Amino acid sequence: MVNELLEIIGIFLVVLGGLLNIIGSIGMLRFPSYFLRIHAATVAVIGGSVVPLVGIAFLSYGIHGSEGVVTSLGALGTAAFIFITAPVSSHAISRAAARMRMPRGPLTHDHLEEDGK
Amino acid sequence: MSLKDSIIGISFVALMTAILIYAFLGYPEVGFVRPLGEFYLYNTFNFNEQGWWSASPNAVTGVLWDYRGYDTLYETMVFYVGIVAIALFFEKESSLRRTSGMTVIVRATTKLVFVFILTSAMAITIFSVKTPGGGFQGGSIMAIAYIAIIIALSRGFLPELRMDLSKAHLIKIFGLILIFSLTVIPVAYSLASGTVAYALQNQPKPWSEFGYPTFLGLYSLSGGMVIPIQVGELVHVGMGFTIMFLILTEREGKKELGGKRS
Amino acid sequence: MIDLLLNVAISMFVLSIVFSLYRMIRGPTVPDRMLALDVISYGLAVVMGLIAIVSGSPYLIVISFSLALWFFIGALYVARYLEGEEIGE
Amino acid sequence: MMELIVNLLLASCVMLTAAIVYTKDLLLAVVLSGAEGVMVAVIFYLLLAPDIALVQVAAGVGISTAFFIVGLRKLRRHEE
Repeated sequence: MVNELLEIIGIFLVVLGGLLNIIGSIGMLRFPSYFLRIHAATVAVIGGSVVPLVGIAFLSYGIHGSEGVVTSLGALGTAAFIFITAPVSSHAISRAAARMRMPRGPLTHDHLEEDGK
Repeated sequence: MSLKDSIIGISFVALMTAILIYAFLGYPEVGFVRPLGEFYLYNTFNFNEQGWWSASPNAVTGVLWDYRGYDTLYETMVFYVGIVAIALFFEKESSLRRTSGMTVIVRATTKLVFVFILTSAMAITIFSVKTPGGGFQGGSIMAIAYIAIIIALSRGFLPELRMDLSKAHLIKIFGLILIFSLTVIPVAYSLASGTVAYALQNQPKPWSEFGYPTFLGLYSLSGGMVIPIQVGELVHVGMGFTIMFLILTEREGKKELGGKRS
Repeated sequence: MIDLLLNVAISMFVLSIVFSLYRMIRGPTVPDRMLALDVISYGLAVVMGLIAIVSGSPYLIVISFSLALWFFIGALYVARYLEGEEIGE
Repeated sequence: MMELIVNLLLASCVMLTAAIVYTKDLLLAVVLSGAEGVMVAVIFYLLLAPDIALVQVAAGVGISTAFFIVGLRKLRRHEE
């Protein structure tokens, strides 16, 4: 009973993550400038990788029982690591991009520019 | 790109394609096992044939330690000699000067992640008997931790972690000595006691008195003394990559490169 | 049911990797491509985890962890390079 | 399913290699070769060689990219 519940939660999270990943990559494809694509990439990374990895942790314990504990713990560790470091790497690259004076796209108000003055 | 370059490139690609197609034609079909592979598969973990088995649940570990032990030893030594050569070329007086590094978000996160990465490197190395992984993989992950510190903080942060160029060399030599002594112990034992034992041999054979697993009571757990030798490989490879990165990121000063070392 | 949904999920990730690959080849500047590589790497890490479940061998998850680790360092170094060139140290 | 993914990854390797050959920006070439290393690692994983995949992730994606960028820092970025 508990295992079936875990399987249902896990497969729901995995499919939800797949949907979010497709939405994010369509945004990567369609958005016109770099600083808009960051938003889509955040959806695709946090929603599309951390959520299904948590789902994989549930699913592995639900399907394989105690043999799946290794996969479960590994998936949870990977999810925690991505959750900590993906925003940091995105921050570093976008800061470098702002220093490079890349085209900002449709922007109404630029706080970084004001801060520099 | 001129015509001559195009002709050279196209002929090179055509040659490589021909070689690959020729190699692919001789590839055996799926399901065919060569006699050597059959020997390894039959003798790695076979309860009915314990005279020759290597008692290792992981076939790669069995092959690497039992049948190709000297190969691994000399691979490690070649790696060591390469690092020493790079160090001799580029080593200047190492200035571990503290600079600001990247932004405060990156610095804080890297400090947070450092211990996490070291722990996972140790885990990959120690559990390498059953999982994929091993000394080289764990060592390269251990090098990630120090490379991240060098990139995100600065080189000058390494003394706060009690790490230095000479100290890294010392730890690396310690790993090499660990591997070497583990391979030599059975020979010394057999010479001292007058019995039969083999170097680089972990399987408990009926005619040999000294085998690592039975000697340590690890008969059913692991395929031999892989864990200490993997730990030696871990510190060796991790410190090797750290030294390479530390030397290569040295800021070039006015002085000319290489050559005269006092 | 679970197997069917797992295959559907793998197909979704592969489709999104194809979309990001277009941005990777096409994208005008280096930060665009690093962003696309970000999405591709973490998507492939999830695909590895799903295949570890489908094939039933529980120890294959180690590689997706290692991939996430190395991508962090690569992104940091490219960012450091881009900033350093602009500052001109 | 597995064959489809392997073929897709091989095709993307070919495309990335063509992009590496034709680009003039050396930093871009390094980034693209890192992406190709990721693809090759996943191919090794799908062909059930996880040890080799770990080595490929460490050496092909991480170490070689970092060393290339360290070398690139001492050279010019754009090829003539």
